[in-house]
Amino acid sequence: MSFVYEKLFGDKKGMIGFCLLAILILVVFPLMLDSFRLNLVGKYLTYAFAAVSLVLLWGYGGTLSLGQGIFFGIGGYAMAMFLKLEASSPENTAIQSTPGIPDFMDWNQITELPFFWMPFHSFTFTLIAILVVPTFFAYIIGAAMFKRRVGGVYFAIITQVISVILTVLIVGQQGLTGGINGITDLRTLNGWDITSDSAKNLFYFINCFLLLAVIIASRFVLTSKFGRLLLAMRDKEDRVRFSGYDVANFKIFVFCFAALISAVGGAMFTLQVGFMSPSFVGIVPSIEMVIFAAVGGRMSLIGAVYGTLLINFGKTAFSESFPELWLFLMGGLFIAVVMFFPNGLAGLWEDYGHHITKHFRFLNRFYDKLVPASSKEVNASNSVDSAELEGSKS
Amino acid sequence: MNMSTNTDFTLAIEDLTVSFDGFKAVDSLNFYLDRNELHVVIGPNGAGKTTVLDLICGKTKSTSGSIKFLNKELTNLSEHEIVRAGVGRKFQTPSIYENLSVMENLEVSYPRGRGVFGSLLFKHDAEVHSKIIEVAQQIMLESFLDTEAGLLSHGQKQWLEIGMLLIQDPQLLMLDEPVAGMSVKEREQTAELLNKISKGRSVLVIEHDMEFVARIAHKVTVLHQGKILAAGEMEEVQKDPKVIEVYLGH
Amino acid sequence: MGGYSYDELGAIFAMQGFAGISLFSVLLLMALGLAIIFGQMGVINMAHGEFMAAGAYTTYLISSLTETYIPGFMPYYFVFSIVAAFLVAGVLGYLAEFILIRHLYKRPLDTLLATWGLSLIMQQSFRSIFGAREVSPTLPDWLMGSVQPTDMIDIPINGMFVLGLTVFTTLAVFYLMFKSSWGLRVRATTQNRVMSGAVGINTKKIDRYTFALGCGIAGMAGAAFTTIASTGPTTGTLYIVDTFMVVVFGGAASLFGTIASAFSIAQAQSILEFFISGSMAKVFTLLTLVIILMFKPEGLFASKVRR
Amino acid sequence: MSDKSDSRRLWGRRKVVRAISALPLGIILASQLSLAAPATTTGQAVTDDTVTVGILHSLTGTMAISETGAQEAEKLAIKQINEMGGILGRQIKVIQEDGASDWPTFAEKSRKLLVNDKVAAVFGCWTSASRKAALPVFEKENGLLYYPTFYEGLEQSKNVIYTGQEATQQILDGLNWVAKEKGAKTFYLIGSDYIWPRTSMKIARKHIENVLGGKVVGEEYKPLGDTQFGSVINKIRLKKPDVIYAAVVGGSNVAWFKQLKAAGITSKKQTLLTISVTEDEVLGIGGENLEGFYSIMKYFQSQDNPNNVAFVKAFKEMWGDDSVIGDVTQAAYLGPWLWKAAVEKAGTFDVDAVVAASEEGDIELTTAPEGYVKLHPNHHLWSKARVGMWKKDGQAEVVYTSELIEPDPFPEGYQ
Repeated sequence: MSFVYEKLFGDKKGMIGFCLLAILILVVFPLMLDSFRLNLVGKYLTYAFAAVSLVLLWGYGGTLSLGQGIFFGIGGYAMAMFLKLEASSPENTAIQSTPGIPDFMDWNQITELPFFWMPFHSFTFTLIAILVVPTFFAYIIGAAMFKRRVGGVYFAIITQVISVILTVLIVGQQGLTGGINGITDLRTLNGWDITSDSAKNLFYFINCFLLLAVIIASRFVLTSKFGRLLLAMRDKEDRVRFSGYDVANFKIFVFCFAALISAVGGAMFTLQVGFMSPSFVGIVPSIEMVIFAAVGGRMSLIGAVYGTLLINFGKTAFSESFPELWLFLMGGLFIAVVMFFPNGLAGLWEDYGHHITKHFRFLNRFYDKLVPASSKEVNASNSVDSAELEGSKS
Repeated sequence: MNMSTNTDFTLAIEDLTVSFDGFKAVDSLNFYLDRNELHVVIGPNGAGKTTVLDLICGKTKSTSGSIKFLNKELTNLSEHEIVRAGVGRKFQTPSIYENLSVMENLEVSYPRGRGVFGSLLFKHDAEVHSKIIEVAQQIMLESFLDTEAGLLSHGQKQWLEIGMLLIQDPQLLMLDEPVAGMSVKEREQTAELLNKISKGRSVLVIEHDMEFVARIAHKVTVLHQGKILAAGEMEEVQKDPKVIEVYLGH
Repeated sequence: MGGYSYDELGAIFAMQGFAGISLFSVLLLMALGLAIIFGQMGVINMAHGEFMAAGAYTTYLISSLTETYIPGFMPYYFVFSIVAAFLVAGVLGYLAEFILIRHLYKRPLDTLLATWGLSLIMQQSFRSIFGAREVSPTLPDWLMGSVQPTDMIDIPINGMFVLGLTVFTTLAVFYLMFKSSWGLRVRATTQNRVMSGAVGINTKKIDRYTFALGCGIAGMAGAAFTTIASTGPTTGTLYIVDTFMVVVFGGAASLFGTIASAFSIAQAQSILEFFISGSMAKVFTLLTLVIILMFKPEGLFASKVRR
Repeated sequence: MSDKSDSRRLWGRRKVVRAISALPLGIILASQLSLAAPATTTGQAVTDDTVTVGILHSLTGTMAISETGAQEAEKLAIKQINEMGGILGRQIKVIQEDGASDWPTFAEKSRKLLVNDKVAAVFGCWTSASRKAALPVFEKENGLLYYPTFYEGLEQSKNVIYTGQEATQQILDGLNWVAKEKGAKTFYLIGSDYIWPRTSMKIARKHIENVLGGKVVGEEYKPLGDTQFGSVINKIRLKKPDVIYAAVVGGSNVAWFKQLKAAGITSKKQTLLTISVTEDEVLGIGGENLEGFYSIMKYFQSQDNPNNVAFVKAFKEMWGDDSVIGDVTQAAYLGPWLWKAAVEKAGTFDVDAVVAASEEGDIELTTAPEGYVKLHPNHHLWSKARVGMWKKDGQAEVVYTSELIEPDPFPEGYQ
């Protein structure tokens, strides 16, 4: 029991951080915020998937992807295609020249559903596609690049270019993709109204649970030997290679895993926001995702969530009152994070967090009960958070 | 040398050449290494010593020639395959994971869970633990297991890297300047360590410190401009006029 | 191509050739500054496009001032505005290096983020100073219009102007980097910072001026582009991906590679565009580049070095 | 796999999901659900002496350039209405939100305006993408949006009043004019690559081929933001069309006209008709690069009717002497006035009643700067098409004015 527990939560600080996050998004937000704001937070939390994926890929793996929007977009589009097909039943689209196909296809003189849309009639297929397609795509990109030892800056730029290609393609092939408007007007999921408040609330909680699950899964990866190898590779790639590891495979795996996580976020985004468009695939959203992770602390999974929330709250609040100042603030924040707080919010938490955590005695007691004293010592060195600290010193 | 005895060698390098844009860093090199042999390669800067190690462990690809390790051709294997075949290599500057503890450094090098999924499910069990302790004792770091590797002294870092190779139990151990930056006492300890670990495997060392070479070497090869200038016992080599000229001539 | 005379086809061929060369000069001029900053210094300057915009706005400002105060000077102001654009962008670059970049040389991926932040700040500054609308300097008449070597061929003058400027800048950069003692010091610093410092090169100064030079060239490019395109607060973002592609594809450290890469990308793009639609031409060009880079990650002309 | 079996299985699964999430969160969910009473706009932000409306445009981001004029015009109209005593005796209060050129933000802010601020109407959106994103929100919350931009049509929502032209209103008469006046037979179509140019070109092509008996010799789309037109210009030279018909937008637009001029393709040699240049765009392109080319719009700032003279004067007084007024700006100005007329006719701010009043087809504005406009039951405006020839100073000379054209967002034979 305690071994599994350690695997998933790390040490005491990690556990407390996780619990606080869970309490915040599962209890505090739903109680404090009205339905509109809660839905907003839900949308922000879908970006957090991408931010968490970047903690794995960039913070630990040392590989910066400027193309997480690609996978966020693929996940989102897959979900949107399913919902759009449902919204385009022959009855709903009777006024079109070709009823039964999405409206934008009809406007573009397409008279038959394209073959790659066909399988998206099935919800099961869609769910599988959301998981498999981005992973596979990441595998192709990753295998091509990492096997040839393309990394660092080159990887960042190439993934950025791929996201540009995808955006131009989606916009240019509007008959097949909905173009720049994206896939809009999504209303029901198997007959169930997804625009209702109850649906939005339910999606919010599903989203939270998925996000927490993703964090736990990521912790599992990071606390395993795999996680230590990632850190090791980041610092001394050759040493890992000459210790008998096929470095490329590890990078490919973490890239695929990050793609999968982002895609889940994308799919949840479509469900909660009600549409998907190429503006979530391109350069700007992809870089913003990196910023979320950077502000949260690139070595902290939980920090990534807070970073995402902080920036997006800031964006909404500032753009309401001082739209002129927002870009200055955002730009300044990037620079400040890079120059003064390279460990982001998580770094501040490490430095000052104990002042706060001591107030949460009940969590301490809970932790002490779960984990017998002896096992703490053995596993202390394995914890994510100690690695976070160490990694940040480099 | 008799070609028919090739099969007995741990390492057999034949006709090995590598050129960078026409410059031959290693030129038709032939070199053989026996089991249980501790062989030191010396030579002036730019002689191609490190390049030879790079070629053996796959870091650099040869232009022509063959490298056979236990009769297995290495030239077309990738780095990790060469390591898995039983070749370990220590770099010139200590290459360890400074952010991880000594324990973790050794654990990461432990030859199990080398695949992606293997590493995800890898468990630090009793077998792993006892092996780590054993190696740590050999490299004189058993009381530093929980120390962050970056905090070790330079000499200790060199030992740690040797330990990270030892834990994989390689048949061929290649050490690039293992005593660089060490104190006199540490050198002595290292010489002892090398003598100990050369039992049951072959060790190839690149070193500048002649005193140290004399203390450990079974055989010495002098490399100059990518070619072998002289080879044999340390004493013979030291008397070789060609060698003297290369070392003192400039 | 039925229905066209040989003369016509010949004329189109010539003009299409010029379209390719014109695009080449645009790409090269954009990429030269980045080739110095990214290729020689290893700094990923995501604000490169904004330095170009700074040059373009400088031109606009000088144009407005000239028009208001010394209208007689209008035909000539453009040449001066290019110099001014170089200086303004150069000074901005100098400041950026001093405040920001110099702390980040060891962390290339972090420079990417910091310069992205810088680009946001610059965009908003443009918007606050010049307004959200696109602006356009009044161009002297001699820059607009075309020359007609034959009846059927029109060669745009602004295209030739950009081409000329590109050739001049390229030669100047080559001279500076490979013939001058300053260039030697820059290259030495790039290759071994510690060693260069030890032999008495003021590496900090070298870094600062190199970065300023790259930004200055970007500013010049921005000024030149006011003749062919628009200037707005977010203009810079339009160029950044293309610029990086040119530099990376050419092999980051090689100036010659940058030229070759700009040439091949420009020709591919303009020929493709003649036969298929603009969007798909862009997709195909970028996709081809990505695929080639996957097979040859070091780019077209990387020098072989022992690592 | 048939839809039915699929949906049944999902039902089962969803129940499970629901049940699981309901266990620990039952209380929270329940409180949420009970809070979420059906939103009707009868609970609008209307007091005895004020009524609140929303303005929703991009103040930041790439679209801020275009949307500035629209929100300025809306504020002007609201100010004028307030000076006249407001609507139904109530002064209009404005809550302005920034769409930030980001489509979900438009949806989000629409929801905020409707649900939190309970505004009686919203004037806003500019791009089709932002409208498409916000539309479901307006339909769900039963809000009312006045949308100012000329657009591709193919839409008619109960909750939107379209004060700009749909595609056929803008395109057909201009094409007729050019065919008649210039005897044009061959056309080259070029646009930015997104839905509005593509839809517009589709309609144009059908009209050229089926009605005018002309020929489309080329059709070209450039990626948004692209600034290189060398190859396209060469293609045009090769095809020698009588008319270039253009719908290039944004930064590309500037590059397109500058490069045309540089390539020697000027109005002396070539007729060019564009549907994407208003006075706003001319600022960036430069009048000298457009001289002699034609735009089809419903409004030009130079129109010299008394309505327009007063409007231009008021606009410059409020927003500065160097402001220019484009087609969309004028269309945005109509929004508050049309709303006022409909509200006064309905005698209430209730959205259903206002929409019903609007759909009767007799709401008209005789004071519109563009001239007379009338609201069609299909939520679009009857309006005239005008062809303007650009002059060096950035203003257009209106060379042709059509009759009032009936809006037809779903044109038969053009789809």
